[in-house]
Amino acid sequence: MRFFALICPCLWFCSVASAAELRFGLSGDPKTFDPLHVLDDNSEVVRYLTAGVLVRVNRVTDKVEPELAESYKLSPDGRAITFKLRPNLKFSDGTPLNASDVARTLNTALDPKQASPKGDTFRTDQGVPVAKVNSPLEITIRYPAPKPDLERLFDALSIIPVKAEKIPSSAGPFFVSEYRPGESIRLTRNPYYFQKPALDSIRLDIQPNKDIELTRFLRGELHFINKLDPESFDRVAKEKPAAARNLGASLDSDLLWFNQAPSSSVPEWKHKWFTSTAFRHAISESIHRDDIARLVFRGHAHPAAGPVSPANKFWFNAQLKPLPYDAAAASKALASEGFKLTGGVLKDRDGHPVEFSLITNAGNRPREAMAAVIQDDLKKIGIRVNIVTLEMGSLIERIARTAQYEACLLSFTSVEINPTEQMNVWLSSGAQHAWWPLQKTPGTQWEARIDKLQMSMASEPSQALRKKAFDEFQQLVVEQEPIIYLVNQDHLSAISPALKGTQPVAAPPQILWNVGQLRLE
Amino acid sequence: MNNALEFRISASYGKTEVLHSVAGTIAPGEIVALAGLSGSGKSTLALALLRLLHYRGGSVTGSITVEGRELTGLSESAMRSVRGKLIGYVPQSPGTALNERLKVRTLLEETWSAHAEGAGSFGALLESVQLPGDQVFLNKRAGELSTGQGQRLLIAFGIMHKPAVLLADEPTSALDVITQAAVLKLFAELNQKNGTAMLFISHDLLSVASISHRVDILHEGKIVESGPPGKIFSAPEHPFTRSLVDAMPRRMD
Amino acid sequence: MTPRGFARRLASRLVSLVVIVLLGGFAAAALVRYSPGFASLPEDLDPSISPETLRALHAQNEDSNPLPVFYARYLAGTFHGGFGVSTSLNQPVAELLRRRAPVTVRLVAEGTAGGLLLGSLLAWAAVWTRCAYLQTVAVSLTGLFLVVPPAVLALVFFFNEAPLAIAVALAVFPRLFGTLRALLGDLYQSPALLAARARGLSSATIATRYVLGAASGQLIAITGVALVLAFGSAIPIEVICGIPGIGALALQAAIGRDMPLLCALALIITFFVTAIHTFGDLIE
Amino acid sequence: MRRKLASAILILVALCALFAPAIAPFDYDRQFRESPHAAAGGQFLMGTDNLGRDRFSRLVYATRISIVLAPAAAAVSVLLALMLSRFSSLTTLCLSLPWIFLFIIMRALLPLDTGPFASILLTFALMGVAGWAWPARIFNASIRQIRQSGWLLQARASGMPSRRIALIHVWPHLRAIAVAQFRVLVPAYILSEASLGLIGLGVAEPLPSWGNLLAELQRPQAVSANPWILAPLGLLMLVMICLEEVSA
Repeated sequence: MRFFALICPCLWFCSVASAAELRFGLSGDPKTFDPLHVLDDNSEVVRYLTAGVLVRVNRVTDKVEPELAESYKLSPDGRAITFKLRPNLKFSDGTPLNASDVARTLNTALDPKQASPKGDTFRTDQGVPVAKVNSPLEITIRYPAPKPDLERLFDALSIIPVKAEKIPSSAGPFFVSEYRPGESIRLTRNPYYFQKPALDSIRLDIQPNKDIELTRFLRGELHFINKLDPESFDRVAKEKPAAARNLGASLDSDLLWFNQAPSSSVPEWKHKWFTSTAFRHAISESIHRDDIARLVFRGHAHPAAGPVSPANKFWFNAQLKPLPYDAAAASKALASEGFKLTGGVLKDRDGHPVEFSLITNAGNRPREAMAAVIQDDLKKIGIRVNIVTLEMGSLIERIARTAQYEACLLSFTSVEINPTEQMNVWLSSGAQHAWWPLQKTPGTQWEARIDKLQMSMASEPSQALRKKAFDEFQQLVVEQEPIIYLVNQDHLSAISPALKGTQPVAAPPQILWNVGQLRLE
Repeated sequence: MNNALEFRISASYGKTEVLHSVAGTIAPGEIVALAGLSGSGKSTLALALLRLLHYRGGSVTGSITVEGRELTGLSESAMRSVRGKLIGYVPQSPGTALNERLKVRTLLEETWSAHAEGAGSFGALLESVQLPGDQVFLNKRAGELSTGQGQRLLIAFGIMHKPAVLLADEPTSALDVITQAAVLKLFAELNQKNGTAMLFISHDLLSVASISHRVDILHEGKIVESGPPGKIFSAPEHPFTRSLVDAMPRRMD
Repeated sequence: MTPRGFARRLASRLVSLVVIVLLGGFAAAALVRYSPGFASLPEDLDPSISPETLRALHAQNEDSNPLPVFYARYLAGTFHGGFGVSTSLNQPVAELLRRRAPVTVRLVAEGTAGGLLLGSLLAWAAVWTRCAYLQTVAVSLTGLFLVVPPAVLALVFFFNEAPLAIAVALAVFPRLFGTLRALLGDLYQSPALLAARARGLSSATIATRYVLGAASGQLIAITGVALVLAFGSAIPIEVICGIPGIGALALQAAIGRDMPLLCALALIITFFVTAIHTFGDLIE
Repeated sequence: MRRKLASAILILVALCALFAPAIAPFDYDRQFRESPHAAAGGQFLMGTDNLGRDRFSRLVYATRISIVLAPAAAAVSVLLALMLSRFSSLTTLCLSLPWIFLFIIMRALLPLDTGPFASILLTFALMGVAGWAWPARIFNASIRQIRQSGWLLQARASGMPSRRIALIHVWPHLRAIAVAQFRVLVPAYILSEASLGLIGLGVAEPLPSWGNLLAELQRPQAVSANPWILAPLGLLMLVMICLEEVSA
């Protein structure tokens, strides 16, 4: 039978499985195996599993734990860190690893020609760090100015070998032993790693379709699914209750903002509404966040209180509460601003009917549903919303380059707990400054204040003072609402009971962070 | 007075010339038979005279005049008003030349409105080609006609607008002997009644000779001999004409 | 036709084939180049990346040359073996295509063959047998598969572990059925066929000589369209079932505005479609 | 008899579409937020969707949009194909272009405040214009055969204008194929509209269309939870079969 050979190739190898092989799905091919150039999520998963890093942040205790470095010491002035490496470290191809490899890795990351996103996390306004190899097992990295949370940066810096191959050898617990593009990636235990993980190997099946991934999980062919949509989660909860794991609020936020940049596509009168705090607040108040959480996410989401998810326990400003739905108050506030409701249509002082277009990315069903809820909510106070779903490339061009849009519904994904990660969004001059990218100077006092608070976050050595600044910043964002925060989705996972040793957290890489402790039964 | 048709043309398909400066003259009211073997370029000549040869992938050079009017060099739309109006055409086989999906009525009306305004009346025309003019016949589809009926219909199309000259390309080859004779007789009558000049193209020398005033012999793309039928039969000059005449069936007497 | 005439026609056809293929590639390149989002990267929204790095990434990804220059260089590169390096997948295009082509070629070929076979069988049943029952079955089956999205078909087949080529065939055949039936219906009434029957020829001879022979031009045209249709339905099927083929690659390339990959795909697809067309012309 | 039944069904569907506001119990965008994912029966004939919108009402309104626009677009394509099919190289070229980018460009040229209805109108218009190459490729071969025919020559010899020739003589020979192409394009466009939604050119919220109702079928779980999700598929199939019966 010739036809039978065509049964999906991904089913061929399902039958072959070794005893301690962890299997899970990846939504697509990693774009790169070079740890310093990782940008997409799929590459990041492979990078994390193969990463030989000096220290690792324990995602549960939030403590920095030794890995390739058996110890580290911060200098009293907060500018330098000295690592002491374990003896006899080797890459997966057997070549030895010492302090000069660490220095080379850091210098490569910082090389402007490399355009390494990892390098960006090490750069500061005051300059770049300098690595000094003290001995084959000791290295000191020194900044020109104090750098907060310096030791944590090294959690993401995989030490790279001299030979730059397409699939480089690894210094971490696993290395890429087989790559079948479009099909699978096999990671095998690194025999030279200083610790022996319980897993012999890991197979990542490239599986773009979420429904098929779920079916394979339910059949027992995959050990976990890192992120499930609410509908699939409910199905797992029904069919395999022990496997359904709600990891609580994620670090991500769903949000919307108005375009405040001068743009040919926003008429002058609309620009006036969008720059008015009262208008933005009224919109925010008339969106029924509870309904979004309940209908769109089947209850697996919570109204957002501000720019930081409550999952980020340390940095979240606990004083902030989600804005309750109050259409009547919103209408009243709009009326006092000169808006008039006539015949079900809200009009501004000059008689322009209040309507705007809301762009979002196409193909994301929850987001489209969210847009429909917002549309319906705003209709109740007389505002017409025109929903336009755009394909990702066009959407990015509009919000990041041409400013040809009025309002945008999107989500921010946080990879790290540390809030300075989002600095480029909040700084007026930031490239990702959502409501007005690359704004020359802050337009208002509160924007100037946000800039100042952000800058102090980046350089203030005292954590208490940073927290204080950050709390004030959150308060300011909630008051001014340049970005209207809607909900924080729960992170929903499915973990097979056969997979032991998991300590999943809501922050990436949720289930995999302690891959060394994972084992199969 | 001008001749009904005068031509001197060469025709070729690609680089192969199939008609070599073939010339002919047909006086008003004259019937000329053009005889030759299959493949000697007879049908090509008919299409070339109508300037339709490019639809079959050929090209024509030379001159064609109808009643003193030069046709070569006319635009396609000007040619359209010539075809069917100045030059009538009766094609070879009704099996392929009639669009089998259309009704007789439609075909008649369309042929009529190509050169005339208003609704045509076809009773007399159909009668002249000995076809019934009743509704039953008009509502028939072309595919349902017998070959003889089809051929008569094609003749009706050819003479509908009383052209100066009628080109008939093997008009009887698809017919049985009795119908053949009837159709030939019809041509002769039409010639006498309307004074239409005719160019008969046929491989069947004997049948067309009976009604024509003159016979031209076409051989390998050239006219090799021309003369009244009597002379051609009794004293053929060209070797090809001789072989053609010799090959004709004789009456058993 | 003389052999020389045929050779001349072949040569002119081949020249026009090359011209069309080159034009197809250029048109594709132009469409990609001038569509919005060409100059944007997903990283534009990533706040953790510094403006300098972002600029460097853009410089890596964009070919700032004017379109004709880009295309000319691209073609020159093509003659030296490679189709360039895919910007979205970071791999040589030639290697990507080589690795992924077999799955899709097979899926599309089997799907097209199956679709043509199924379509012809049903069309034959509807026309030839004159059996009302069979006609109703044929029409209902076509109606059903005409309206089911290929993606849904793919899912059903995937979950039941059935061959996906059949899903492609099922997506293709209803789109051919009507045309095939019209074609067969025409032939059924043709005098030549009637004459052939009258001469007492066997049905096999009639089917091969008179049906296939008389309709070969149209059949090749239909096959050409069927191939394009099969490729069209292979895209969602591959994407949904996670088959690493050309179809999934094409979608990825489109989303990622991957100019070298898209140009290569346009060149290849235009080549196949034109080649079939040319072949159909030549054998007529 | 069968033909009459088919016409009756088509007329019924058309009437449903025409009088959608009278037939649909609710507005298509009314969100019953207290009853999302409601089962069929009771207040909601076919249940509700995730936002508590009545599926039956949405289907009725979707019919209104799709049943008019898709055939219109298909007719445009077939007409264009008839006119352009003689340019066989152009046809081939158009068959193999990545059309999706043309649509992306069109979307970029379209203002963002284009209403949902105008947007879907444009989408179908574009599909109609862009979709000519498929039928043209099929016509191409037949037309070439017709060009060789004796009757065409005869018609030309009798001096008929070419437009009349095309209309009176050629069309009857192409009709069957044209109708077949038309019938294929109608559902193809209805389905494509859903995929064009992915580049922002489909129907926008809250307007329903057959395309986006059919796209729901891609979630097998949803179908098993409420089989009425299959209703649009059934209805579309019925319409297609009736169309076939009527135009045969």
